[in-house]
Amino acid sequence: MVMKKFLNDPNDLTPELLEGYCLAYPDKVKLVNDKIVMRANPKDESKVAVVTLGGAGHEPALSGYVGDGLLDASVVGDIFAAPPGPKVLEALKLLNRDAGILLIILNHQGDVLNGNMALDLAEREGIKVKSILTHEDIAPGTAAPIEDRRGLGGCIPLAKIAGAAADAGKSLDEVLEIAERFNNQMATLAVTMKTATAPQSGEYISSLPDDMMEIGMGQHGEGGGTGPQKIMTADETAETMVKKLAAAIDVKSGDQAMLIVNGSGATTLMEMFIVFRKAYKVLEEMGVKVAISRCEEMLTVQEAAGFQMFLGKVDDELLGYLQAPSNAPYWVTQ
Amino acid sequence: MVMKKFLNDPNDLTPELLEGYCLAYPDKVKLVNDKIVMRANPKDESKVAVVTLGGAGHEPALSGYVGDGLLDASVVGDIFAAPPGPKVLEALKLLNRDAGILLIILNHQGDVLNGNMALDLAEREGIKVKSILTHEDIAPGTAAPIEDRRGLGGCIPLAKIAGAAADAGKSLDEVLEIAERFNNQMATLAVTMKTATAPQSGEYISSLPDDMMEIGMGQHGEGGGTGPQKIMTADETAETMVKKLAAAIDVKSGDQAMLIVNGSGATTLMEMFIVFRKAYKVLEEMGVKVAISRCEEMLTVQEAAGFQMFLGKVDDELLGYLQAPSNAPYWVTQ
Amino acid sequence: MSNSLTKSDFAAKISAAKKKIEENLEELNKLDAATGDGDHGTSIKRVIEAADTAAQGDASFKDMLTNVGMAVMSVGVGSAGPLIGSFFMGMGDAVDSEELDAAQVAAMFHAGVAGLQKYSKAQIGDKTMMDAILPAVEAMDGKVDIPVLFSAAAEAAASGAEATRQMTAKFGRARNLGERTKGHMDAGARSFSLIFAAFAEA
Amino acid sequence: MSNSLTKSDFAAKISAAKKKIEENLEELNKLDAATGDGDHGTSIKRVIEAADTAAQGDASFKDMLTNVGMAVMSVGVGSAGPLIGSFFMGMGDAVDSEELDAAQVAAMFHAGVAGLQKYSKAQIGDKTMMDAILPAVEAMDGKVDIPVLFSAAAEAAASGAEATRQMTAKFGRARNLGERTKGHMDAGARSFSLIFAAFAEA
Ligand SMILES: Nc1ncnc2c1ncn2[C@@H]1O[C@H](COP(=O)(O)OP(=O)(O)O)[C@@H](O)[C@H]1O
Ligand SMILES: Nc1ncnc2c1ncn2[C@@H]1O[C@H](COP(=O)(O)OP(=O)(O)O)[C@@H](O)[C@H]1O
Ligand SMILES: [Mg+2]
Ligand SMILES: [Mg+2]
Ligand SMILES: [Mg+2]
Ligand SMILES: [Mg+2]
Repeated sequence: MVMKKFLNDPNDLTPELLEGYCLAYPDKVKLVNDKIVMRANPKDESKVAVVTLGGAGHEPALSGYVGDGLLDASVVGDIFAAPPGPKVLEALKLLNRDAGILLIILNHQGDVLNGNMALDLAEREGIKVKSILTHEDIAPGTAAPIEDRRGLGGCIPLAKIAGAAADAGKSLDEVLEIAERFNNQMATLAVTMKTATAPQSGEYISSLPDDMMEIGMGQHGEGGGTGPQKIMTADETAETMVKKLAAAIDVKSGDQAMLIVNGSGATTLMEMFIVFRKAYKVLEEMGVKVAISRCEEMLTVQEAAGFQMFLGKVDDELLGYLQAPSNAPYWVTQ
Repeated sequence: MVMKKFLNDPNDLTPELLEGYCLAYPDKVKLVNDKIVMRANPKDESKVAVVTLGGAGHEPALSGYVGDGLLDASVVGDIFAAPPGPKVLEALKLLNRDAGILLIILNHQGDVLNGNMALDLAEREGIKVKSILTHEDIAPGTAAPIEDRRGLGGCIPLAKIAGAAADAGKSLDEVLEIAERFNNQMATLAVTMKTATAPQSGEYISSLPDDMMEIGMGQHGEGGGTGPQKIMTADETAETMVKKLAAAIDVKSGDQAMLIVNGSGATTLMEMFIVFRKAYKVLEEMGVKVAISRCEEMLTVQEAAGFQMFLGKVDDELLGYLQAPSNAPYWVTQ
Repeated sequence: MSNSLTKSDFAAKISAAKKKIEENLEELNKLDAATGDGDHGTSIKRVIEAADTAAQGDASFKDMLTNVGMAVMSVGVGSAGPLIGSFFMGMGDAVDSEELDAAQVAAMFHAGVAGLQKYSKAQIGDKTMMDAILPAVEAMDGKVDIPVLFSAAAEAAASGAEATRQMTAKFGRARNLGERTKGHMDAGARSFSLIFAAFAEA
Repeated sequence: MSNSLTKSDFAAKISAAKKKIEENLEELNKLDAATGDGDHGTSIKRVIEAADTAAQGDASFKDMLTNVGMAVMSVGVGSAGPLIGSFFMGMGDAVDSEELDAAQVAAMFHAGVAGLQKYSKAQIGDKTMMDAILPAVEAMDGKVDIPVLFSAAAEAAASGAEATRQMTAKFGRARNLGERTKGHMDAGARSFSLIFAAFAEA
């Protein structure tokens, strides 16, 4: 079957999308060495740089979050594939500075292997770099071993916090400490209604019967969830998910939180607002204050229908970083 | 068949989505009289207010563009249906001021009928209001009667310009003159690969064979295009569309333009970047400078696959308004 | 039924129309799906329900019509609200007593058409509700017997709606489909053939 | 083939492996689709092509292996790059001459496994490429004849891959599917059974 996508040669997907992206926002981002998206206006070398890596195909993540107050660079792999360790090393070399670099790695084996290889290589070259591993997926339960807890969209608010702290002049250890604090009190859960097509092959990634949805699917359509279940209403879905998230990070009455409904691709913003509404109300009943929120497509899975719901506990310092000015193409704060 | 959407009672769609939206961005927008989205921080009454109206189901349009530097209010109808004239009148009454109000009406019969009715009623009440009709669809050709040229996503950059001019203190006549200038030099063309489901009924809106796309479909899946054609590559699609747009507004070497690729719903940002890339290059070859651009979902058609390509000629004044600070949830400029 | 039309007679006709529209909801949505966006059944149902509710109060006949008009306009279903709302509002302009004879009923409907035409430029042959409404109201002219008047209107509306099958849409969403609308009956015309049929039966 | 292995012998084996992988591309993608994301065929093809290209230059045997390792690591295909890259890099650590006897070949592959194990904690039974690689390398021990060494390795890799059908995945994307992976052969193990088969045939 012909794919219902606007594409040229499938082999050119990643270079073309990166070129288009940087042409669309040339005052904010530029493409370096083919696969490294960097700020168009690099910040002062006296400040810690924040870098991440990950496969393409999840737009706007991750490169959409490169910009003032957020990431300094994103190292991009092919569709759904981690970039090679040597490419990550190139970015670390470009940003090498006495203040140091924080490398954000999402817990997916390819990202971890290539990220760790880059860290090994960087160490040999005397580059000052520390890493943080996001693994906030709660689908396998919070007691599950770290290997089972994938890094989902939570890397984005975490990058916002790290980026803002770095831009504010915090040291590498401080940035890491602040980001780790958030890392330990954030959680994401995904739900899928329709799986997507892999844009290179045109093959469906996994599948779901017509009247089924699945909570807990990974962001490449791989499983990990509770298995297919009958489609629930928006309110039931939101309530089920937000309660699991709240339990996972143990938010309680009086706490402040960040709530994100992050669309997977085909799910409309209309639906996301309806889901957000219920999740907000459940938290409100629990006495949890939603202090900051976003409802949009942040980390997508091609044209999959579904969303990731994110909940993170915040204190005034974390909230300050989340609200700080930023000028990445897909996260602008005045 | 069960709809693959997160919904509750289909009758509550619009109130629920509006409530969710305003809960997600409470520092920016608030819901008044059930169906009117207004700025959370109203601007000074000495300045012209800018208002628009339209059906829900196109999120983030139109209410996503209410905020500082952009719209003062959006009057929302049910899914794909214009709000009633008396509801539009309510918004005009709430914003009544000596400086006057500009009402932006998209050229769709329901919007025009209800907008005109509101204008009639407002006139009787002595409210100072003028209107502007957007009709930048070039699918039927630029020589077609105005009734055939629908108002598509171009209303959003136009609202940005009007909002920025109003916030800058321009008079109603000046705001209208500036907005009309842009109105006369902007053009949009839509392309559809997959049609969407109407969220109340679960029915497909129109349909397209598996290997077909259609250029020129309206934003509710109604026709108006050149008929179904074989799916083209991203580059062919972009080139065909941008050339038609450039011819329609007669941009020439040395001109500056705004270029937008506005996703319809299921089409990925990845694809939009690839399309943007080619459109940019075609303009570049023509000597046209893309001075400002956006690549994102602005005015959607549920989970339709496709996009609207927008091209507008800009001068330094218009560009200044497009780049001016704004703080609407879905269009933030520092 | 006596040979005069009171407010409550007309309210009863509106109730009958509501019932008929509800019975034919699916068909109307399907007709609109073929040439528009598939919501006309749902829209006209909401319009006629709003009209029915507004017709119940104890206002004068004239005010009842104005109330119905405003209620319909406020329904918020795209084009149908303002169009049909101005039809009822217009009717109100011509009514000044509580009991109308056949000539006054015809005059009331003509005034409705005048109200509607303030907002719609559609003519006979443009494949809209006008193709049912205009012949129906024409057919009322010269009638002295009210049941006969309504039967004539119903018949004219039915054949007017039938005739839209051969037409190319010139208004509304269907306009964008142009020639492709041929062969489908217009949804709005079908609604008014149902409404006038109910008026005749009630 | 003589009873020693030179750089060009090994380069020829890599070329043969490339050919075999290309012939089985579809099958490998399908296997990965059942338990992962369906790209393993495409990935391993790019890996082995990069290895083949890097094996051509006129470096020493040792440097050739390091070059192959770096080239494979730079391919950018998710997990396969660093895993297989460190396998070849590791091999390079054990090679110091231009002609290896059977014991040295076995040592080279053991060093490859050591390199790989710096990055992978997967054991026999975890349903990964390790289930083909580890038995294949074990089977090389004690062999004196190089063709016999490679045949034994190929046989062990094939039955190791076959055995993955009964296993539950513990690593990679497949891990998320847990019990649902049972019944499918692991794609990476199948790749290495093909690669060792090609090594034996060339
Ligand atoms: N300008 C017009 N004048 C009269 N009737 C119209 C006009 N435009 C549309 N109609 C009628 O409205 C019907 C469609 O109504 P409906 O589906 O409720 O509205 P919408 O087009 O907003 O979805 C058409 O079938 C046609 O009969
Ligand atoms: N930690 C690991 N150690 C060894 N082999 C692994 C490991 N993780 C995955 N594999 C192998 O990799 C194969 C999948 O490769 P591939 O599809 O190319 O990578 P990806 O999972 O990044 O899409 C699996 O079939 C398995 O054999
Ligand atoms: Mg989308
Ligand atoms: Mg409608
Ligand atoms: Mg309709
Ligand atoms: Mg794979």
